[in-house]
Order: sequence, then C-alpha cells, then structure tokens
Amino acid sequence: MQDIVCTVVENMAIAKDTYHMSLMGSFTESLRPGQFINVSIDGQYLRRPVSIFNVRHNVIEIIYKVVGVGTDILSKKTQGDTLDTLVGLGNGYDLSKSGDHPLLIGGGVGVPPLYLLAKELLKEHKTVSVVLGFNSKDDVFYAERFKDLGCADVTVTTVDGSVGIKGFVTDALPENYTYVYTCGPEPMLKAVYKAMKTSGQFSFEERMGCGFGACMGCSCKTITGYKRICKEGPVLTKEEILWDD
Amino acid sequence: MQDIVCTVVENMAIAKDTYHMSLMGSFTESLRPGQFINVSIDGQYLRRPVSIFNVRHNVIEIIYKVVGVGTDILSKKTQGDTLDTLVGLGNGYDLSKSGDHPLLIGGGVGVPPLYLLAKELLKEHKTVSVVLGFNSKDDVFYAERFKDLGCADVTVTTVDGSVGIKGFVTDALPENYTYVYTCGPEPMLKAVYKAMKTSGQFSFEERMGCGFGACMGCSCKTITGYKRICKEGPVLTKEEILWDD
Amino acid sequence: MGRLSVTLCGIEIDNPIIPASGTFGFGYEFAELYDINCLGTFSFKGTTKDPRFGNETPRIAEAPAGMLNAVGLQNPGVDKVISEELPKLKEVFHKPVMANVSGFSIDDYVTTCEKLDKEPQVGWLEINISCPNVHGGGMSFGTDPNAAAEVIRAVKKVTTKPVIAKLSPNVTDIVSIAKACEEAGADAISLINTLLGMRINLKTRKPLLANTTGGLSGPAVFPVAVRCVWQVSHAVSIPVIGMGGVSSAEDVLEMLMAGATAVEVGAANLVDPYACPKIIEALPGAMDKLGIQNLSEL
Amino acid sequence: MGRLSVTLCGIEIDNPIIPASGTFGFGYEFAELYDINCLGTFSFKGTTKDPRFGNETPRIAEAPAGMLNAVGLQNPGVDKVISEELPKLKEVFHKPVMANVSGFSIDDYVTTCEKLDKEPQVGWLEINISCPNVHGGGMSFGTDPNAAAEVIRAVKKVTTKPVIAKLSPNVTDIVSIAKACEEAGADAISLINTLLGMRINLKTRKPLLANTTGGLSGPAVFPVAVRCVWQVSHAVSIPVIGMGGVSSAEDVLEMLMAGATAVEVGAANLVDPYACPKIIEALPGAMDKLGIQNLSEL
Repeated sequence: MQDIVCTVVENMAIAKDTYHMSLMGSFTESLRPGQFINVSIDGQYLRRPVSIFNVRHNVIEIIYKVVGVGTDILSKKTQGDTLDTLVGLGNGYDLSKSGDHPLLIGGGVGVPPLYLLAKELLKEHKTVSVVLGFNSKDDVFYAERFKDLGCADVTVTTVDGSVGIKGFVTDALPENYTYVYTCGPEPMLKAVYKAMKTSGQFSFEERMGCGFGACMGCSCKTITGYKRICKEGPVLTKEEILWDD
Repeated sequence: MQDIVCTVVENMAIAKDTYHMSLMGSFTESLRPGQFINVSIDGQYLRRPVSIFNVRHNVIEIIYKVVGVGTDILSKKTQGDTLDTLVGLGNGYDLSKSGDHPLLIGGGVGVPPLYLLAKELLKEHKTVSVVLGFNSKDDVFYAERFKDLGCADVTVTTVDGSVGIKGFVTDALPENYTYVYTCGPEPMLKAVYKAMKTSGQFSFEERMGCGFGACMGCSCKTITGYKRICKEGPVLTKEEILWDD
Repeated sequence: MGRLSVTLCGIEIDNPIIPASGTFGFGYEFAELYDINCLGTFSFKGTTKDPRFGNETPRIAEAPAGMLNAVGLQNPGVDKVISEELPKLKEVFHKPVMANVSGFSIDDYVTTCEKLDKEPQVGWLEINISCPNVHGGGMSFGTDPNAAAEVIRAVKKVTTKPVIAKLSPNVTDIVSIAKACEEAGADAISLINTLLGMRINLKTRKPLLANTTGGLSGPAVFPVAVRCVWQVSHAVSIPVIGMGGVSSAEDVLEMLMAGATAVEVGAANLVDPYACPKIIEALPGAMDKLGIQNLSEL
Repeated sequence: MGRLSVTLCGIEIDNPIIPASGTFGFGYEFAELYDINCLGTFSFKGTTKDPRFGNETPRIAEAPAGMLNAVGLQNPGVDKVISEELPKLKEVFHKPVMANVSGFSIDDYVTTCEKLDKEPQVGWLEINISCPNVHGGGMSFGTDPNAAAEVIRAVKKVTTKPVIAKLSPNVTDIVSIAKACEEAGADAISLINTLLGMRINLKTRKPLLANTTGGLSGPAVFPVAVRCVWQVSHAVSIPVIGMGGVSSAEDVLEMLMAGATAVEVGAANLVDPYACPKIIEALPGAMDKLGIQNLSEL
C-alpha cells in the first residue's frame, strides 16, 4: 500500500452516471488486477474504494458510478485536481489458476477490474472469453475495448434487451472454459456461482472504513474463517464463499 | 444585506500576518464605513466577519489578520477563487456627527474601517486627523494611504517604538478635534474612552454566529438596553457604552 | 393538500420545514430577506417569564461541521413578546407560529404558557426542557422522566393549544423521557436540542465560551438526531418533530424516514440565511428522484 | 524525559499519542507502513473471553465530519490473542501495549483480564464498559455508576496492572460514573467512546447499518469529548485519557488543556494511516507556537 497524491489527468462520462478517471502519480508498487484504490474526497470523511480498470506507466485508470454524494463530488473533478489516494489495496485475482481458456464475467461497475485482468491473461497467451452484463443500453461501456485487447469473444447482455442478448450474464455463458473470474453485484455473483461449471474467483463489494485491514468494517464469513473484504479480499475463491442467506 | 458569491481579485500580505483582499461582486446596496461582511470559508462552519476597508465600483476591499484556522484558509485564496459573502452588515459610522475636524483612532486590525470613513469624511470637506497604533514596525500598514487620501495629519504609534511615536494611541492624541471615530481592541477602546475630550463612536468586535441579528450570539449590554454587535452595532456611541467590568 | 404538506397536531402546514427556536429570532431579520410565509411555521426565540440578557460573551465557537452556542435564553420576557414582538410578527407572518417556552420552575413555565395560550397567533407551545446553557432549570427538567412529566402536566392544564415537549439528547435513555412526556399529555415531541460540548482557546488555555460549555449543533450532530428520532418515534404514538443538523432536502427526507412528522432547521439558518427556502424549493426534486409522491406518505 | 513524554499510571511513555482500540487492530497493518514504536503505546482491538464475529455488514457509514461503525467487537478471543497476536506483535512493537477488554458479564471481564494480566507485554488494561454496538453487555455496564464500579472492582482483584475504565458519553451524568470507577479502584479513566448515531439509506428507506444504530466518531464528536474530559478531569484525581475526534497536534493540545494526561486517536487512523506519526511530528512545532516547553506542564 502506498499513500499518494494523484493528479487527475482525465475524468469523462462514458455511460449513464458512469465515469472514467485517469490518475497520475508515482506508484512504486506493481498493481494487480482485482486490486482497488481508496480515494479521499473533499468534504467526505471516509475514503471511497474504487477498483482498478487499467494501469499504464504512472497512470491508474478507474471507472466508477455516481451513487451518492461522494462519487458525485468525484465526478466533478477536472484535469489538474489532486486526490489523496491509497493504492495497491486488496489481494487481487490469482492468475495462476486460469487454465488455458478463462471466462471473465462482469456486471455493471463490476466490469472494470476484468479489463486489467484480461490484459494480463492475454499477455500470458490465454484464450479469454468475456461476458458483460448491464441493465440497459445506456449503461453499457467499453465492450469494444475488451475486443480490441484481443479477447476471443465478448458477449454483452442487457436486462431489457436494448443491446446484446436480452437477459442476465448467466443466460449467455459459453459452453467451454477452464476457469471463471467474476465481479459484479451480489445477486449476479450468486447466479454465476450456481451456473458455473468450473472453479473460479469472485470479487466482492462492501462498505469499508479504512480499506487496509484496520477497522474490521468489511468482514465476512467464509468456509476458511472470517475474512476482511479489503485485505484478504476483495477476491475470494469459489470454494471459500459462504453465502449469507 | 445581500448574499453574494464574490471573486477574489487580489489577496496580498501587507504586514505581519496581515492581508489585503479585494473581492468583486454585484453589490446593489451602498455600503457604509464601519459596516462589515461575513465570509463563508470552505471547511469552516461559521462565517468570518471582516470589516470593510474600501469600496470602489463593484469591488469590496478588506484587511484581515491571520489569527486562526479560518483566516489562515482565507489567506491562501488566490485570484479567481470564489467566496460566498454576506455584505452590508451592521450599522456603520454615523458621519453626520463629525463636526469640522473629526479624529480617527485605529489600533491594529481596527485600522481598516477608518480608511473608508476618512475617504467619506474628506468628500464632505472635513479636516481629518488620524492616529494609528500598532504593536511594532512589522505590524504597521497603510499609514501613507491615509496621507494620500488627504488627511490633515496621520500619526503612527508603536508599543515598542520601532516606528513612529513610542507608546499607545492615547500618547499621541492631538489637541484639537470635534469628534472621535475609533476601532480597535477593547483595551485600546477603553483607553480612548477615558482620554477623549469630545463625544464619539466606537466600533466593537465580538464572536458572531450569524452576523445578521438572528442568533443573539454577540449581544452586549448598553446604557440604552441590550444591543447586538452585528445588527445595532458594531458601532456604538460613547454615551451608550457600558463597559463590562 | 400539496405534495409537501403535513399535519402537525391537527394543524395542516404547507411543508414540514420549521426554523428552530433561537436561530430565527422573531422572524423579522429573515422577513427582510424573503417572504417567511413560505415556511411551514417557525419556532420563535425561547421565551421566559421574565426578561433575560443570557450569558456573557463569547457565546459562540466554531466546531467541526458545526458550532457551539451558549446564548443562555436571551429574550425580552413573555409580556414584551406578547405586547411588542407578536404584533410586529403579525405584519410579516400570517400562519400559526410555534411559541418556544423555557423556565426555571414549574411556575415559570405555567405563567408563560398561560399568557401565550391567549394569543391567537400561537399555534403550538414548544416546551423547552432541554436548554443546556442555563443553570438551575432548563435541561435539568429534561434529564429526568418525572420532572419532565411534571412540567408537561402543569402546562397542559393551562392551555388548549398543542403542547410539544422539546427534549435533550444529553441523557442515558431519551425514550423513557419521551414516554413520560407522552403519558403526561404532550401532543408531540421535538428533538434533539444541542449536545453539550466545549472548546478551549489554545492561546489562553481557557474555555472559549464565557459559559465554559455550550450546545453543539450543525451537521455534526445529525446522526445522533436521526438515532433519537428513530428511537422515540418507534416508542411513542404522538408525532415527533426531528431536528439537529438538518441542512438539505435529503436531510429532511432522512428525518421523515426515521419517523419524524416535521423537521426543524436550526444552525443552517445562521450560516445561510436562505437555508429554509432553499430546502423547500429542493424538496420536490429530491422526492422525485426517490419516487416519493407526497411527504405525508413517509 | 523528552518534551513530549508523559507518565500514565506510573509508566512513562515517549509521547501521549495512543491509537484507540478498534482503529489499529493488533498493530501489524500499520507496522507495514511505519515503525509503530514511534507511538506512546496503542490500545489493541477490543478482546473478549470468546471469539466473536461481530455484527453483520454493512458495519460502516459516512457522517458529517465523521463516521458510524457497528463492528460489534469482532475479535479472535483472549486465548488466541495471547497465543497468536501478542507473539506476532512482539516482533514489531517493543513497548508496553494497552490491552482493551470487553465483556457481557462480570465473569467475562474477570476471565479475560486474569489471562491478560500474566502477559508481560501488556502495560495497562483498558476496560471497555461503553461499547454501543453489542447487546446485553458492553454499554449497559457503562451507563450505571453501580454496574460500572462492580466491573472495575472485580477486575482490580485479578490484576496488578493499571486498570483504565473506558466510558461512554451516552449518559446523563458522566461524572457520576467516572467517580464510581475511581472509588472502585480504577487507575485512570479514558473517554469518550462513540456517540450513539444512525443513518438511513434514502433509497431503501431502511437503516444503513445492519445493526440499525452505530457509534459516531471523528471530528464531529471532538467538542463533546473535550467537554467530557474537562468535566471528569475536574472531578476525579486519577489521570484521564482523552479521545474523540482527535486529528491534529492542536487537537491533542486542546485535550491536554482540558485535563487529559494522554490522548487516544481513533477514526483518524482509518482515513489517514499515517495520522499518528504525523501528529507526533507536528507536536513540537505546535508547542513552540504556543510557548509550551514540555507536555507534562499542561
């Protein structure tokens, strides 16, 4: 973990209430797909955790949705503004389990961390299949960027069918894959958990106090004991997940 | 009273911890010498009252001393920054009482409101004498600007004698004058009260909640009843003052 | 009935926005700025049997996301309020006003309420048993269920107007006090008064306020206020007026969702004199976003 | 003795800065970021007789100038704290640590303290009788002078280490509880624990926290904390540890001027992991400005 004052390079709307922000800073740690950053926002006491979409040189790219006061303030930042940011938080995805043909399943703002993951898996010459689910056409973003990376196939689903396959991500899963990496809202994760035919890794979201393991604000129960989403997570393996209900 | 978003035109240090700020805005009310503005400062809950140093066209000039967190934030504002400001607060000085030869006595950050007052009195062809007291050379500001206005005589005193007459303002009062206008720290006001040979008007300072008469935070007792420093004040006549002790 | 209107103890008000006592004087300062008839009503400056100057200054201090005050119930006394303030108010405010009453003995409260009861301008009597800034009265009535009930019972005997008990959060069990007031006949509960706080002047190493301690208000206390409103509104069957740090239309909705029937706005008026009309104007838009048709449904 | 050093119950500490329980885990997360031996000491995660998961999530909510938490004393239980956490801590922290103890019965407190008493790493036992986020224990001991005294008396019998009673501000009269603890043998008082608060999710119209209510901490509560420290330190003759919203060197000085001997820093650690070393570094400069030679003179 590093505490860095980042400079906003770009902050643009890319879908309904959805923004793509690039932050420049002197990161010394190498950042892994599935990790997140924790951004201090003026006027808000708690930082806001946001997953990493992409990393290039000294720039971290994030994609976030405006869901409240904090993200609304974030959406108004412009080039040159600075943000105090904790970077390199969480465990991230373990790429070594992917097999030859990993399947990446993202829903809504769960899509972004899969982009850096796809990039890294493609570097290792894996065949990457991608299924991205959104509510509606206005919410869809960046499916084409996954194609541009070189993913073998990229399928988009929308709940209302306004673009891509009508339905949920689980209505569009391919036949063959060796492993699943997924990130999205909990109902989607549960559906994927039931539908998937291999093992896999799930990235979870939770309200956090600190983001670095100090406050126990984001604990969850797993088969292998209590875990902090911010520290031992946000990525859990299918085998350790213990659903609430 | 008007609530206006002002733009900072200039904000420069002019003496030790002392700043001169010019604020541009669309003021429709005419502002009187001795009135003050109440400035909203980011990160602070309460506004900060500051007396008016000068008014020209659509610019209000203020002079303030950094005494705490709020004024420290204010001192860091730069050209183009905006400040939500309530303008035209308080009663201000009554010029009609001045006679031909008013004496203006200011101490430290009590000096600024006397500048606009001198300007207005001179417009009415009065002979204006000025005595300005400071702690030390580093604290002195703008004595020459009173001379430039055309004041008949401007005397500076410093407690340590590093410039001007060594001592307090009361050690440098002229022989002849028709009326006194004064502003400064309470011990100075008390000393002036005792030393002056005519009637006069005193401008008081107090911690305020609202600045416009709503909260009763700055009340004081006078011979003519309870007064709010922000509303019936900050200027009281010599005859109505009731000293605490 | 409009989208914003609610009924408070049988009196319909156009909206639930009520400037809180001590932050709105007797209304004139604000009437110079905007038409105060846009308000649901307002609670006027805490009135006592006799005139009071209140505490020495400084009475005000800055706090993180809030302020401390120790005004100490400065007011001209009930007789002058009736003879001077109410007639002046009549010219600028044409709705029932909420009379806020403080006292140092049961008799004080009774005398003041008896007099205000005769004023047709007064719609409600808000009985302040929670002022933290006066000694030998005020808050001491509001920290004990029996003493609180005694005040309410005595006041109820001398008025037919709805009686609202204004409670302090500086207690171990606010629910027990609210219930005692309900049993004693209170028609509504308003809460919270300020939290007892203090600041020190680092240069003098002495308390910033002449009164040593003062009442904390502003956004800082909002979560405490929401909690108190929730607890009390789930425990009593009379209406609850929520207050404490309310500064936006969203805060108002949060208070109503916590169980409040109406909302008082305090410190916000002092830092933004237009706070209340801004909130009233913003409410319909905030309701639209959340799918709320009428406030009365919350 | 350095400029910053103070003595807390007979143990000299290099400076009065003590990360508060529940915001610093068992120290490792911070030891990865800086040498935690720069601290006066720290109060480790509230420990109970048996392991606890705590409350369901969400456990955290935003508040104006602060946050709400309802973690509910998640901890591995005293046996694992002794067998696993303390040996790991020994490698990164070489000073006496403050053990924070919670319980749901007098026996719970006694059993846990008895075990921690035998650990040479433990310098002080901080007895939490003020946790607002657990039911049937915790805060209920801290809201009644007799119950508070009973816990302290029982704990004092099984330890020779200094016992610090950590008090809740959610009471009518904190002084009476502090005095009861002093009479029961407490060696120091620490305060304040969090203020009971609540937030509501406007979209779901339900409480944001799974536990409904939570504890408010952060700068918002600072004036309440200063007031409690002032009141208690003027009423007891044992040392007082001040906490509640402390975020800067100036806040530390204000707490010491209010009567505190040392200061715990809580929520600030969560939003700025370097908060404590920054405060320690800033203290000498802040003292110079105010003409304070040594903290022990305050």
